[in-house]
Order: sequence, then structure tokens, then C-alpha cells
Amino acid sequence: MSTTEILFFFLSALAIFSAIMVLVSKNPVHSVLWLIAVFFAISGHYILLNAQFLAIVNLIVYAGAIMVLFLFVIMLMNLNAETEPQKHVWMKLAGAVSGGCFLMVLVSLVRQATDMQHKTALMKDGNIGLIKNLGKALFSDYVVPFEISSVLFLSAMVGAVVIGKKE
Amino acid sequence: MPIQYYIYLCLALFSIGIIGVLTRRNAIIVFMCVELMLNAVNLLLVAFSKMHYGLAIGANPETTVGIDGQLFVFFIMVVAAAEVSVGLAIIVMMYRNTHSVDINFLNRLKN
Amino acid sequence: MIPVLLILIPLITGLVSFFLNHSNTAKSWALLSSFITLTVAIAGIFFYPSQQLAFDSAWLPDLGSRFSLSMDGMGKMLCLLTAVSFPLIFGATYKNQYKNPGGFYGLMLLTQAGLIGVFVATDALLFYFFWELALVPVYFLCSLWGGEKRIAVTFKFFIYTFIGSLLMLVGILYLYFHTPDHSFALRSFYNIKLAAKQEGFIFWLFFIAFAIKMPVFPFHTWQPDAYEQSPTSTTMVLSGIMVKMGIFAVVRWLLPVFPNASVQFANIIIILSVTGMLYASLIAIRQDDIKRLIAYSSIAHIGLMCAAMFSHNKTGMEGVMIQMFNHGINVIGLWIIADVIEQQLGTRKFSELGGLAQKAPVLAILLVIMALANIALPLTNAFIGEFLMFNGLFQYNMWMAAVAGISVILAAVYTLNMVQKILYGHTVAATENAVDISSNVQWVLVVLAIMVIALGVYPQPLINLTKDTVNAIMVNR
Amino acid sequence: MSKLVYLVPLFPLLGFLINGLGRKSMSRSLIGIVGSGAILASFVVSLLIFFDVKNNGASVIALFDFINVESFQIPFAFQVDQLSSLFLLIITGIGFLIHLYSTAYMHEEEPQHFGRYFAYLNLFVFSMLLLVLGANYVIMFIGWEGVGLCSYLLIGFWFKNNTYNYAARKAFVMNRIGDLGFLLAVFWLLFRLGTASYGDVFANVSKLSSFDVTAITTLLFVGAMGKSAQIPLYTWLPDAMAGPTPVSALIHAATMVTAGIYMIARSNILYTMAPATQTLVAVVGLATAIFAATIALKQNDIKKVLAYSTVSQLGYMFLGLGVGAYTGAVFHVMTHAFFKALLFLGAGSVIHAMHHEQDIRKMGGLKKYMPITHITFLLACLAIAGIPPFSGFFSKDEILTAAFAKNPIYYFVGVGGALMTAFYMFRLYTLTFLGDFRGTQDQGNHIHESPSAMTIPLIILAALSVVGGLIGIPEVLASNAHSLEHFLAPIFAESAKIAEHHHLEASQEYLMMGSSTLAIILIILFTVNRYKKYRATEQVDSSFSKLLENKWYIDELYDSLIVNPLNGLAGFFKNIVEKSGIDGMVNGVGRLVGYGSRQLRLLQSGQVGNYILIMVLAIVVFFVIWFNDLSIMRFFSKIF
Amino acid sequence: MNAIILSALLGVVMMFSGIITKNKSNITKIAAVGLFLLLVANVLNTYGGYVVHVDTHSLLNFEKFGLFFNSIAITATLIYVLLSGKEIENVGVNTAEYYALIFFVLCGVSILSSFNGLLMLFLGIEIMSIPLYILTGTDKRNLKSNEASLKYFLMGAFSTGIMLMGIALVYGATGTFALGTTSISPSAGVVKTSFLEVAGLLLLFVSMCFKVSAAPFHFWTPDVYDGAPGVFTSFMATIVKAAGFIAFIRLFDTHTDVLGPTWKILLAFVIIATLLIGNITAVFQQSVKRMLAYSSIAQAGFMLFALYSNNDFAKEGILLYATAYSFATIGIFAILIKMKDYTFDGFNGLAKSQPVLAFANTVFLLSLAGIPLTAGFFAKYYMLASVVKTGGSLWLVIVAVVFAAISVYYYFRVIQAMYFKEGEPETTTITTGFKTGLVLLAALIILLGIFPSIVLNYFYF
Repeated sequence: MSTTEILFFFLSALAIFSAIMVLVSKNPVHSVLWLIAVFFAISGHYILLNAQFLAIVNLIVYAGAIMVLFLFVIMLMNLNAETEPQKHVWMKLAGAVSGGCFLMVLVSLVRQATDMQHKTALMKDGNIGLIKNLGKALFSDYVVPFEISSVLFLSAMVGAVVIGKKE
Repeated sequence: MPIQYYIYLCLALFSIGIIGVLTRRNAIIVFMCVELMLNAVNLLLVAFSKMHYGLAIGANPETTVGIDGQLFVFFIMVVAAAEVSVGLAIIVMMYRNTHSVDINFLNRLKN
Repeated sequence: MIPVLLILIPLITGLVSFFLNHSNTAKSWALLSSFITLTVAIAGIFFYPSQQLAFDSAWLPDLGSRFSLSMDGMGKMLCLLTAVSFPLIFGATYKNQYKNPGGFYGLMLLTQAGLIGVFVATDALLFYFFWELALVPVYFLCSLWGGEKRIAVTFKFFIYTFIGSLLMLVGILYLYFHTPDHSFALRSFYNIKLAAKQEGFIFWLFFIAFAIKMPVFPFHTWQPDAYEQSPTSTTMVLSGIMVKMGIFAVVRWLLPVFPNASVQFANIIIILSVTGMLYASLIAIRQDDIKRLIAYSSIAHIGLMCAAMFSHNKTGMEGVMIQMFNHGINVIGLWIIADVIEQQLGTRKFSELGGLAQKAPVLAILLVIMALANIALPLTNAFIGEFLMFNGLFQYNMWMAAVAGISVILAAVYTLNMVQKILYGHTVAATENAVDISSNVQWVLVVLAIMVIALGVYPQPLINLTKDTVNAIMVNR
Repeated sequence: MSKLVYLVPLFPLLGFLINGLGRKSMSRSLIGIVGSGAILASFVVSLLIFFDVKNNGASVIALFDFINVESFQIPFAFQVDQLSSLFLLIITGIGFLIHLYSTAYMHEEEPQHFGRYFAYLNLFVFSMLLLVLGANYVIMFIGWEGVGLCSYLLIGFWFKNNTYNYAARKAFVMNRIGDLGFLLAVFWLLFRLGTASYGDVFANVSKLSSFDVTAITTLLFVGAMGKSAQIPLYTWLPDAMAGPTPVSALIHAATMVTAGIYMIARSNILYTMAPATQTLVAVVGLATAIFAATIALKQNDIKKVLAYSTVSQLGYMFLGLGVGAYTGAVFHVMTHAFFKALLFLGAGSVIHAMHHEQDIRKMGGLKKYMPITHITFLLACLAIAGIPPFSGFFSKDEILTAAFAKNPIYYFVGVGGALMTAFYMFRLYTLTFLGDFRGTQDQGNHIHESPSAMTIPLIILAALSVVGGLIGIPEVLASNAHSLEHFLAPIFAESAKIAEHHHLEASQEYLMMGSSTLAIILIILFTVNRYKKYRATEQVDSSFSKLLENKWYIDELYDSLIVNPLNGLAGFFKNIVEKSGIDGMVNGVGRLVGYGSRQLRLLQSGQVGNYILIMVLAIVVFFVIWFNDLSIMRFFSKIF
Repeated sequence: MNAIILSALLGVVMMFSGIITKNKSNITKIAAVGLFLLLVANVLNTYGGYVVHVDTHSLLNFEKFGLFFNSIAITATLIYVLLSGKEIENVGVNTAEYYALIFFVLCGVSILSSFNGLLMLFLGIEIMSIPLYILTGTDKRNLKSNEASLKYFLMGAFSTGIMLMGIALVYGATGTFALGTTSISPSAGVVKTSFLEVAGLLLLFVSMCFKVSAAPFHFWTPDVYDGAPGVFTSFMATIVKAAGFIAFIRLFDTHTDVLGPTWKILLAFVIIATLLIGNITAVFQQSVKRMLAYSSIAQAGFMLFALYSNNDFAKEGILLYATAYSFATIGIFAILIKMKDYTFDGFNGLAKSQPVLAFANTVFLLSLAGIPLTAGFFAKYYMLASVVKTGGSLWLVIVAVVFAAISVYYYFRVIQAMYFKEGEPETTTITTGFKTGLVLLAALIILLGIFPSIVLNYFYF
């Protein structure tokens, strides 16, 4: 077992475990923290895949900005106590079972997908994940979506103002 | 690394996200689970990007195949950020009016 | 150009009529319009060369649909019926007061436009258009000016017929894609060759639409209610002309387009029709309401027409042609009388009527004449049609004709029952102070009675008028 | 002359129109003149035509195309031949007398009703003329239904009385049942031969299979049953007495009921070709003759007795037709027309005098008050009873002789009926005219002989009844004296060729005539004796006579067998099948949609969790459907 | 491209217009002018006129089909603003921002009508959706509006997740985000689709179904349409929904052969479920607004036929359908939001008090019901025709027409309330201009109902 494999399995285990902890934590703050752990694990995977730029962005944007925002909101609402009323157990079970079914179905498909049988993701090697290459592509081929996403931000901004502003 | 491992991992994370959406009542947690789903997709896209890259590099060492996958991830993050800002604003607005973020209380509109 | 005029005159005058608020103005306007239409119809049909009777212009080029109108014998006859009926209807109900008269007469005229359109359209899509155009104003007419239960009843009627016409639309579409030249033209439809299974299937799509309109048992339940609840002048249009749409459509769009299926399923349809005849006749015997009685009687008559159409012989078809016109005349006469009685005495129940012959002898005579026409007494117009239709049915299957013939007897029972309950016996509370009919109604009824007898004695003009249609349809039989 | 035949029906039609439209503005006498005059004019024309036919033979006069379609033509044409011209005379002649009589009889009516009455009468004659003149079965059918209509109108003439109206309706409906048979026969003819014109049909009879002929003749006979009141469609005729008495005379004597006889005589070739039908006709006729006679025995209404006697006599005519004695049947129609018209008019005269009292038990001794009526009535009774040399004797004898030749049973049963005829007629006569007056004092004071407008027709008819038989003297009595047979020979020539001929010994015929006459005379004497001393109190009814009095309960039987079940069925259709069944199904669809709506909306629970749950489940289901090779299932089974 | 750029710019302009003028009606006027400019620019684009040339690296593909849809959408928005501008001003204080968001949505619509890859599809959907989450919640004091907004957002985000998973799987199988490429395994020589691609497409299908509110992914629709302020419901139910369909059709245009025969079965299932739920549930509704929400689901069922048949008829038809449906629904909502009472009873007697409104409303409802002589008829006609043209599947068409007949039930309930029932409906003030606008719109619908070629020929080609 190479280091990469060990790291892969470790990060995967961490990600899944943290993800499950997000679900089961009764305290929303804990959920947030576990989610941040998931993001770290995923960033680890990015590094394994040599997608350095995304690894960093993931940490900055998700773990840094977005999750902090979540945390703020939760704090603001004073939800740190275990205040969330529990769902009916049957509903929970139904949710879990149907989510499980979803997973099963997809996994069974992937097992049958012969074209995925012997393919591997290239680890460590390859420089497409480097910021230089990504930047080049972003500002040449993908400049239109890049610009258009500004509209998205504009509307989000306007939206936040409209929603948040006191009348 | 066999690509299937990545697929399984991402599907697992994705499904956990779905299960979270289905089982939790706190709107913020539900939203967080959605973010989890998005991240699962991100990881999958990166893995696929590297897979395609790996397949293409044999023929052409200078290839940039797969870079679009990683860029897509970038755009997903952009969108996610925008969505979060709006989403949290809405949740806060809801909280201001009802002092609750329990989605089970969202039942004035039905039938 | 004539068919276009026949559609446009009522259409435009109808639209104008919406802006007329004064009752008498609206009435006179409608009467004037209908007379103009009548004049144009008579002039066009009898005095103009036949090329004037067709019209063709581009309409939806990318859909393969053209605005093409043309009148063959049957079209002429039914246009004539429509054109004749409306002045009579307006004349007979001239004294009736409606709230919002402009709207009422406007909708009536729009209905007329739709009806004429149905009878002259030779493009399937256009036909469908007019088919619906005739329906929608009637919906409003019945719902706005009808009886107590009008909303629910009219609604049922509308949805019922609407389902039918949508099914027909599906059929039309299917046929359209199977025409050799992707066109909605009648001629192209006649050239379609379908596989037997498909033909059978599409045949039923069409037939159900037409069966609902006619109506044929067991699709008839909208009809008595609708007739009962509608304002009488609308009922006249409904039963006098509109049911002919169904029959007309079968002759024009069903039999020639589905030659094999219409032979194949003739048995089932004739059995249905004959069952319906007896069924409706029996129910009519037990009715206590003039309108419902006429409605059921109408179902019985239509049943015969439907059966005769599917007998697939010229005799029966000739009978259907004549009867389309004659039934229109007769049933309008009956409705006018029903209306007069209801307006004057405030009831339509036999149990509350009686002895009217003493108070209103003129009405009595005219009612008797119409009733006799209703039971197809010889020398009234209905006899010719029924004679030929029974003849046709007999040629198809004599047992069917014999069974159907029972309805002739039952018709006598319920019609004479009606006559007796209304006219004879001693006067009762409702009829104590009755007076005879007003002159406008009298004139209309006299005109109708003259037509009844004239066409009963000398039906040849009608036969000659429709001969070409019959020959065209029955060309291969 | 025959070209003017259209005038014959035209005059009554004009009379109908004038009287009908002008009834409010015209005086009674004018109406009477117009009404009677129209018929008289017709009679004159008919007379001319009769002689024209006699001299020049038959012809067909086509007026215009009535129905002209691809598969057949029905011309509006008139058949002028021996048979029709004879009937023209009977109809217009007797019709005229009845019209004349009516001017006096109906004098109490208001002018407008008086006018209506004459209009109807004229229409009646018109319809009958059309029936007789039509050169094809369709025109005949027009008249056929037309007389039905007129009988309806006239029976219900006093429309305030609902019983009368029911009687009128019954008459029409019963007739319609027969008409349907007629109509089907016409269809059959048109189907097989493509024509309904007599000439063409009779010429092409050989093209019809024997089944066709039998079926057609049977169906035609069904028509005749209705129109001529044979079993089982006879019950309307007695009820038809609701109309004014002259109308009864018209229906029974000159028009309507004779239509069936005329039709079969007209189609004699068809019937001759169909022996099975002939037997049916004979049996039904005979049965009716006997059956009606039994009922007539115990009736107490003067007109009812006469009505059943008509039914019975019609039975004889059908017997004649059935055994192939066409001439005899027509002959009997003619003589019967004379004496039955006379009887009814006489009865009318009595009723008129008695102020609309019709129960013979409340009459008696009218002989001295109403001599003319009495004498003429007696003559008529003798005629109908078949006493030689009155007209009835010859015609009835001809029929019975022919029946004997065919089958002696027919004869004996027929003679039995004749005896009953003698009995009930003289019972009627005796109770009415002989003995003591049994009516009220008031009636007694006002009894008087009828005015001359009524008595003159009586006298003329009496004369005819007496001598009318002389045109048909049988071969045995005087050779070649049967002028009617010679006159009608062309009509029945074809049948005569086909039919088998039985010749009776002259001695046998004498024996039959003599014995039956003797028996009838004995019966008459017995009857007169029996009822001369009749008292209203002597009433010891056996149950059998009760049965007869109530007409074998046939009306009740029809009610319970046909009318009530049909009514019940109609009610079942109306209230159950239509409302809950078909309409219920239609409305049920609507209700189902409403119900579905109320249930489906619960799916929209308002819970986001539920919404997403359903979405996820749907996705899973989609996957399973999409990869429907069951591999997913296999995967699942591996896990669990 | 003109439309995308200009609508984004106009959005910014609108944001600032709030600073320049405090008069709300002026803002509406600016928006109307802006929309008109946008329309002109788009029409120019359709016929080859560009404001700026942008190399999109084939991420966007400007076909006539999409551009023409843009014109329809912009025209509809213009009509919408003209008819309901007053109500937009009344929703809250941030009128300028509302218009800005509307323009951003239009930007998203323009992207959706011309995307040429999954990336632009994703961005387009998000640009269209995010402003809608906000617009739904603009009635901030109203709990229903809040709730609708949150529901919409949560479910929208979830469906975004599903969509992204689909995109990822497709990408995994094909290695590209471009449309119309299929991975074909060369080994067998038979076209064998990759399971991953199919799975991805299925997830994409699901998320698109969600966007166009096809059952069983429609659940957000009634609640959101009901809770959102009426004016914005109008916008969402018409232009946005139509854009969703355009995207849907463009997306699956090239993929249907990949999907195999089961695709049709599944689609038929979705269509029937949509028709069933939309029509049947609408029958019982008491609120016209909610009824219209369900009716929009039902109409979506019909529009899905375009996807099902996927031929030239379908493409023409969906444009006509979008036009007919949008125009009519905008009209109805314009009237509805003038009413004080949104229930059916609120319309009682409208024909007496406001005959013009009642007449126009009748025309709109008839159009929605698909009665001939209205544009709605030809819309439905094209949909049915496109399916019939594919041959077979006649049963599906018959099911559809039966549901169309049921739809008459609830549409006509409004007509019945207006014409046949007595009542004193309360409305806000109704100006002559509004009436004129309604009548013109009704006339337009009837015109399209007689000569649908106006839309299909004169603009399209």
C-alpha cells in the first residue's frame, strides 16, 4: 500500500465519518464544525489529486468564508443549545432508507458500468490543477461564464440587501 | 487510484447529504447538508477531471483535457457562495418573523 | 363567395349586437341580420352559379390548412335550414324579454355563424374551429339566460361535448399525418388509406364526438337537462340545428373517410341507435314536462337517423338528408309551442295543464299539426324521411327495422299523450285565463306548418337538392 | 273522364280547408252545405268515373312524383279501376248521406265546433278516398294513416271528456301497431321488387319467394287487423263509440274499417300466392266473427252492440278473403255499408230522440214514437241477420258457401256466428223498439221522430239494404245474375286462375241456404219473444254472461300483459336506468374527479421534508424503471 | 448575446435608478423603456445585428429558436410590466431592486435559451433561480411569503445538488460538458451507452423536471406560487417556466437516442403524473391563485409533449405554447392581483361591475383551456400534433385530451363566478389604461388564435 492509498483511505474515512457526524450532532454548532472537517478532508483529496488551486479555494471559500457565515448565523439565532425538535422517528427512518436506496441504486449502477472498470484517476501527477493553467483557461476559453457569474453575484447581493434591509 | 473508489466515496457523501436533508428539521442544517452534496460533486468532478487527463496524457503530454472539470468546480463554488448569501438571508428573515428555523413549521401553505 | 357571406353576416352583426343595449334595437337588429342571411342563402343557393358557392384562400400554410368553404347539396340544405330557422326563432320569441338583450342576440348570431361554418367547411381544421365556435356561445347563452339549474347542467353539456370534440381533434391530427399530401382538405382525407386496426380506432374517436353531439344512446344524458334548462330560443338552435351537426359530420367526415370501419362497426352502432330509440321513447312516455318530452323524442328521432346512416344504402341516406331538414323544422315548431305555453302559463308540467284547446284554438291546431309531424304522419314532412330511413334500415337488417319500428308506435303514444294533456280535458287553474298566441308566434308557426305540409306532400325539392351528396357518399356501395 | 279522378279527393279536401279555416265566420247551414256539397260533388264525379270504368276499363292516373330516389320511385298516382271505383261510390255515396244526416244531428253544437266537425268528416272522406285511389302501397298508406288520424280526431271530438280522449288515443295507437306491419310489408316489397305500385308488384309477383310472399301478406294482414279491427287489435273499435254517432256510422260503414278488406282484395294475387296467410286470414276472421258476436250478446249500450256486430261482420269479410271469395268479401263490404250505416244512423236517431241515452235497458217501445226510424232499423236488422232477400243474405251466403267449399268447419262455425248475429240484433231491436218505454218521464215526454235531414238518409239506406243484394245473386238462383262478379272480374282474374275451384252441388247449396235461413228465423222469433217483456229488474247474471258483458276482460288482459309492464319498464328506465345508471355514471366520473382532487391534494402536505422525500423516492423509482433489466434488483438481493 | 449583455446592464441601471428617482412609477417607466430596448436589441440579434462581438468559445450558441424565444420572453415581460407595474411598486419599498432582479432573471433566461454546454446551463439556471428566491420573499411581513421563499430556496438548492451530480456523472462518462456528445464503447461495435452517462442524464432530467414543475417534482410549485406576491407569481409562472422548458428541450434535444426506449416510457409517466396531479388537484382549489399554480403544473404536462415528440412541430409548438400560455397567464394574474379576494367567490359578479375585465379574463381562461379561436388552442394543437406525428403514442394523446377537458372545469369556474353568480367584487382602482391593455392583450390572443403563423412565420424565420 502506497502512501497515496493510505492517505486516500484515511481522508475518505475522515470525510465520511465527519459527514455522518454532521447529521447526528444535535448541536448545530457541532454540525458546522464537523462540516468544516469534511471540507478539510476533501481539500486533502484535492491535494492528493494535485488540484492545488481548488484545495486552497475550497479551504478559503468554504471552510473559511461560508462556514463562518453559517456559524455567525447560528450564533446570531442563539441556536447553540440543543433546541432542534426531533423529527418523528418514522420520518427519519423513511429519510434514511430512501437516501440509502438512492446510494444503493447508484452504486449498483457504477458496479455495472463497464467503461469505468479499469480507469483510474491520475494522482499527484499532472499540472492541470495548477493555478497557472487554470487561470489561463479561465480567462481565455471560460471568460464568458466568468463574466456572467458576476451577474450571479450582483443578484445575490441585491437579494441579500432586499431581504435583509429593514423597511 | 481506481476511479470507482472516488465515485463510491462521492456517492456516499452525496447520499449522506440527502439523508441529512431528509432527516433534519433545522433549516440551517438542511442547507449545510446541501452544501455537503455540492462538495461531494466537486470532489467527483475533480476526480473525473484527473481521470480524463490521465487517459489523454498518454497521447499528448501537453494536453489540457480535464481542465474544464476543475473549472466547473470553481464555478460551483462561486454559485454556492452566492446561494449561501441569499439562503442565509432568507433564513434570517424567516427567523425574524417566526423565531424559529424549524422547517416543519413551514406549513401555512399546503393542499 | 356566398358561404363566406353567410358566415360573415351573422358574425359581424353578432359582434355589433354586443354593443346594443336597448332591447328592441337588439331584437330588430338580430331579426334584420337573420333576414339578410336568409336572403343571401336563398339567393346563393338557388340563383347563383355553383362556383359562387365555393371559397378557398390560404390560412395556415405551414399547417396545411386552408380556409376553404364549399357547399354541396347537404351543405346547401343545412345552410338553408339554419338561415330559415333563425328568423323564425327570433320572430317567435320576439316578445320574450332578456336581460342584456344585446349580449343575448349577439351570442345567438355568433352561434349561427359557427353553425353555417360547420356546414360549409371543407377543411378539417376549419371544421373543428367552427364546431367549437358554435359550442362556446351556446354555453354562455344557456348559462346566462337558462333555468334554475342552468350552470351545472350547461357545464356538464359543455364538458361532455368538449371531450368529444377533443377526441375528434386527435383523430383529425392522426388523419392529417396520414394524408398523402399533408393537408387538412376534405379531398385529401377521402384519399387516406389506413390499416384496418388504425382505421377502427380512429373511427371511434370521431364517432364518439359525433355521437355525443347527436346524441346517440348512451351518450345522451346531457341533452334532456340542457334542453330543459336552456332558454327556449337556444334550445331551438340546439335541437333544431345543432344536433344536425353530429349527423352532418358523420355523413361528411366519418362515412367517406372510414369506409371499412363504418361498415365493420355498423352493426354495433345500429344496435346502439335502435336501443336508444326504444329507450328514449319509453322514457318519453313517462315524462311530465313538455321540454323533457320533446328532448327524449328528439333522441329517438336522432337514433333513427343514426341507424339509417349506418345502413349504408342510398335510400336510408336520402332519408337522413331529408329528415335533417324536416326534423329541424318540426322540433323548432314544438319548442316554440313549449315556449309559448311556459311563457304564458308559467308551467311546463302536464299535470298542471289541460283544456287549452278551449282557450287557444289556434295554438291547439298548430300544436296538433306539429305533433302529427313529430309522429311522422304521412303528408307531413317527417313521414318522407322516416319512410326512407326505415326503408334503408330494413334493407340493412329487417329485424332491426322491425324493432326500431316499435318506436313509431311509442311516438304516437307519447306525442298524443302530450297533446291530450295540454289541449284536452277541462281547463285547470293554470289554463283558466289563458289566451291564444300572439300574432308573431302565430305567423311563425303558420309558416312552419305550411312547410311541414308542403314538404310532406312534395318532398322532391329536398331530395333533388341532396342527391349529389348521397351519390358522392354512396359511390362505392 | 278518369283523368278527372283527382277531383274526387279534391272536393272533400277543399271542404276540409274551407270549413276548417272559416269555421268561426261561417254559419251552420253554410258549413253544412259546404261539407255535404263537397261529398256530393265527389259522388257525382265518382258516378261518372264508375261508368267510365265500366265502359272503358281501368287506368292509372299519375299526378306527380311523390318520392323519387335512386332506388325507387313512388309516384303520386291514382288507380282507377273496378274495385276502386266501386269503393268510391260506397264511400262518397254513404259518406254523403252521413254528412247530410249530420247537419241535423250535430245541430246543437256551436258553429265553430260544427265547422270543425264537418272539416274532420271531409278530411276523413278525403283520406279514405286517397287510400282507395292510391296506385301504390305508399299512397294507400297515406290514406291508411290518414283515416287513423281522422278517427282519432273524431272519436275525441268532444275533447273535454277525457274518457273520449283516451278512446281516441287508443284507436290511433292500435291502428299504428297495424300500420307498422303494413309499413314493414311495404319495405319488404320495395326491398325485393323496388316498387310499390300495384301494377308492377302484381306483374312481378313471381319474382318473390314463397317466404317473401307469406311474410309480406302476413305483415299486410297485421295492418288490416289494426284498421279493420280483427283479433287481437279490435279493442279500439268499440271504444270508438265515444265519437258522435254519425262518425261511428262513417267509420263502420263507409270508411276506415273496410280499408283492410279493400287492401287485401286489392292485393288478392299476393294472398292467393300465399295459402298459409290465407288460412291465417280465414281463421282470424272467423275467430273474430264468433268472438265479437259473443260479446255483442250481452252488451247494453246501443252503439256497443252495433260496434261488436261490425267487428263480427268484418270477421266474415276476412273469412271470405281467406277462403278466396274476394268478390264475396267486397260484396259484403258493400251491403254491410248499407245496413250498418243505416243501423248507426238509426241508433243515432234514437239517441238523438232519447237525449243522449244509449242504454237499451232504459229504452223500449219506441216503435210508436219513431215510425220511420223503427221501420228502417227493422229492415237493417233483417238485412244483417241474413234473411232473404235482403242484401245481407246474399253477401253472407256467398262467403259462407265459399267457406264451406274450402273447409266445412268454417261454414258451421260461421253459421253459428250468423245465428248469434240474429240473436243480438233482434235483442237490440226488441229492447229498443218493442215492449214498454222504460226511460224517465222527462225523456218520454220529448221523444219525437227525427227531422227529415236525418230520416231521408235512413230511408235511402233502407232501400239500399233491401235491394242492394240483388246485384250479387248467386249462380244457383239465377245464372249470370251476379253482376258484381262480372264487374270485378278483371281485378280478381289473376287470382282466379291460380286458385283451386270447388263447385258445390246445387242441391247442397239449396240445403245450406234453406236450413240456415230457417235457423235464423227461429232465433229471431225466440229473441223477440224473449225480450219483448223485458224488465230492467230481471237481472240474474250467470258468471259466463258477466264474462261476456265485460268483453272477456280483454282490455284488462291487455292492460296487465302489455300496457302495465311497458309503463313499468318506462318508469324503470326513467327513474333508475337513466338517473342512476347512465347519468349516474356520467356524474360519477365527475364525482370521482372531485374525490380524487380531495385526496390528491393531501399529497401537498406543506412539509418540505415530505416533498423532498417523494422526490428522492421518485428518483430511485426512475432508476429502477430505467435500468429495467433487473440488475438493480439482483444487486439488492445480494445485499439483503 | 445582445440580450444577455443588455439585460445584465439594465439590471445595474435599474439598481441605480432607485437612487436617481424616488418616484416609483418613474422606475416602472424606465424598466418598460429598458425592456423595449432589450426587445429591439434581441430582434436585431435575431437578424444578425450585434452590439458587441463576443467569442463565447462555443459555450453559447445563438440559434433562431432561442433568440426567438428571447423575444417572446421579453415581450411577455414588457406586457407584464405594463399591466402589473403598479403592483410591483406596491409590493415593497425596493421597487428599483425588484426590477433589477427581474432583469437579472431575464439575463438567466437569455442564457438558457442559448447555452451550449452543461456549464452555461448550470449558470443560467442559477442566475434565473437566485433572484426568484428573493422575489418570492419580498413580501417580508407576510409569513406566507417568507415560507414560500424558504421552501423554494431549500428545494431549489437540493435540486441544484441533484443537477450537479448529474452533470458530474455525464462528465465522468463523456469527458466534456458540451451537448450532444456521446461516449460509445467501440468494443462491441454496437452503440452502448455508458451507464454513468445515462444515470447522469436521468439526474439532469429530474432536476429539469423540478424546474418546470413536472410531477412528482412539482411540490414546490403550488406553495411557492401561492405564497409569493401575486405579481411575482405571475412572472415565475410564465416567463421563467417557459424558459425552463426551452432549456429542457435544448438539453434533451440531442440526447434522446442515447437514452433508449425507456426514455419515452419514463417521460410518458412523468407527463401523465403531471397532467393528473395538476388537473385533478386544481379541481378542488378554492383560491384562484392556487388554482392557477396547479393549472401551471397541468400546462407543464402539455408542454412536456414537446420533449416527448422532439420534432420540428414540437419546437414550433413550444414557442407558440410559451407565447399563448404566458400571455394568457399574465393577463389573468394582472386581473387577479387587482382583486381583494383571491378565492373564486371573490370573482362573483365581476361581469357586472367590470365587464371589460371579465371579458378579457374570459378570453384568457378560454385560451388556457385551449378553446379554438384563442392562441391556447393552437398551442395545445401543436403539442398534440407533434406527438401524433411521431406515430404511435396515440393513447397518450387521448389521456391528454381527457385531462384537457377536466381543465375546462376549473377554468370555467372562474367564468361562472364572473358571469353567472351575483356578488360585489372588490377591486383596487382600475385605470382606463389597464383596461385598454387587457383588451389589447385579449385581442392579441384571439389574433394568434386565428393566425398562429404570425408568431411562427413572421418572426421565427
